[in-house]
Amino acid sequence: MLVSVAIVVFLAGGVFFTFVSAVGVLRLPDVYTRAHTASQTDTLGAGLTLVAVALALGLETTTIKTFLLLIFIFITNPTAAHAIARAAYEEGIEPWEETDD
Amino acid sequence: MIPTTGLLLGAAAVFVVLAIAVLYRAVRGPTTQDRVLAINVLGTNTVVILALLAAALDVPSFLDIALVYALLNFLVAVAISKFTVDRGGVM
Amino acid sequence: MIELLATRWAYAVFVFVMATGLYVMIGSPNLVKKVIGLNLFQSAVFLFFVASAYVAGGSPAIVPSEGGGGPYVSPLPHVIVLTAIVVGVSLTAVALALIVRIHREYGTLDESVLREVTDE
Amino acid sequence: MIEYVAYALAVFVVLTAVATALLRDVLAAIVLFGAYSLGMALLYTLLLAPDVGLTEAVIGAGVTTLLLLLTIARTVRPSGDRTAERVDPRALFACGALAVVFGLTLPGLPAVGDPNAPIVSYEAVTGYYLSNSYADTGVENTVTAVLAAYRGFDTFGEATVVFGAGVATLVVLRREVLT
Repeated sequence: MLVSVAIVVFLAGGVFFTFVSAVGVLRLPDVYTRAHTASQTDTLGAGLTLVAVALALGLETTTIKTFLLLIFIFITNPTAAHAIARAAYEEGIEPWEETDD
Repeated sequence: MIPTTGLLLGAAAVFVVLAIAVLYRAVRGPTTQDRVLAINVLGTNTVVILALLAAALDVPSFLDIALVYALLNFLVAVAISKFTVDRGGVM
Repeated sequence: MIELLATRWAYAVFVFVMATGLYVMIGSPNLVKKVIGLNLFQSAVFLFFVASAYVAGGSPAIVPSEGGGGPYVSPLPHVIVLTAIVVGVSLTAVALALIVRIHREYGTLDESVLREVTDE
Repeated sequence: MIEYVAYALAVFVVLTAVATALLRDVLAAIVLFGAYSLGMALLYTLLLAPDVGLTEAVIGAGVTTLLLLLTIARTVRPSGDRTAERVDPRALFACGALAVVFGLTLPGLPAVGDPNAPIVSYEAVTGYYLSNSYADTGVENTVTAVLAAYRGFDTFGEATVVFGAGVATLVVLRREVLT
């Protein structure tokens, strides 16, 4: 029972943070702010959901793969966001400022 | 008892809907980097959907595919970033 | 109509994406876009094969050594699709190599411009 | 419940396909084609074909995208002011006619997941492979058993095709692309 409640809580948290990330990617003004929301909230959303999946699978050898996935996403997602933001900077895209709408 | 399987599948459906929403940014742009970023978010969503399906349908081999996806997602994002910049050096 | 789409959704997606791929191959003037259209067409056909092998409530075709279990999805369309995917990427590689070569010779990838250049 | 995931994925795949077709910037089309491949591989996995899903992810979203990017890096990409491609009415008519003809066959096909569909219920073929593959080849995964043992020569021919494609690519490019 406790495990079920924990699964529900983690799933709700994961869906919420992914929703925030989707809204951020859709609504924020330029690529740098979008990279910020994508790397932070998306990593958190994916992480919480994967914890829920690991709890749902229970104590098995395959659950190790879920934790590998978790660690992998925690490392690669911010790195990819950094690479994208760096590429945008090298392309010469100016950061958004409050004055230009 | 809380129906865990239904919840996991429902969460997977929500994630697909969010992926469709993020697709707007991938189509709209305006820059290539925006599109790559949207595809990166989509890829992370894909990994999570696969993990949810693995738990809901009780097919643990889907987790292997999720691992390959996670690798590939990172690779494609870095590769496109590198190819679009002339001077290289995105890392 | 709705009922037909609900039960045969994978085949409907197949028809739509296949038509889209064919449209890109015919309608787009850019040669690289044509190759992308070819890939769209291909994966739509793969979806048809995979959907025809699917059994609702089944499991993947991994039969434990002591037998039993099931129902299983049919493994044979999967085998054909695996072969076709690998052949398809070879095709894409050769097509893209030809495109790079065409660009080096004529300096353009636009279909109509290419036709004018080669007619001279 | 699972059919809602499937419907949402189907919508995703259709939207990405249309966006790929209509975007004028080739780089954007390639990026969206990568998203389309991801969705398609997810759909294959949902239809219980994990081997096909894995191959499509690696080859469709990985190798094909990288090949297209390499081509773009070596050639031009049209940079117009318009985002969307101009629609060609004649091509649209031809493809619409094809879609209508194929769409008319939909009622004749068995429903997706129907256990009585001939392709899954025909015991002499599918049933034979499912019940005998472990005894014949010692492999639990029937897809692998058929691919590598029952139809080994076919897979050998496939390897020959890949080798031929590699040779043809090198001949066409005269080894310059690898530098």
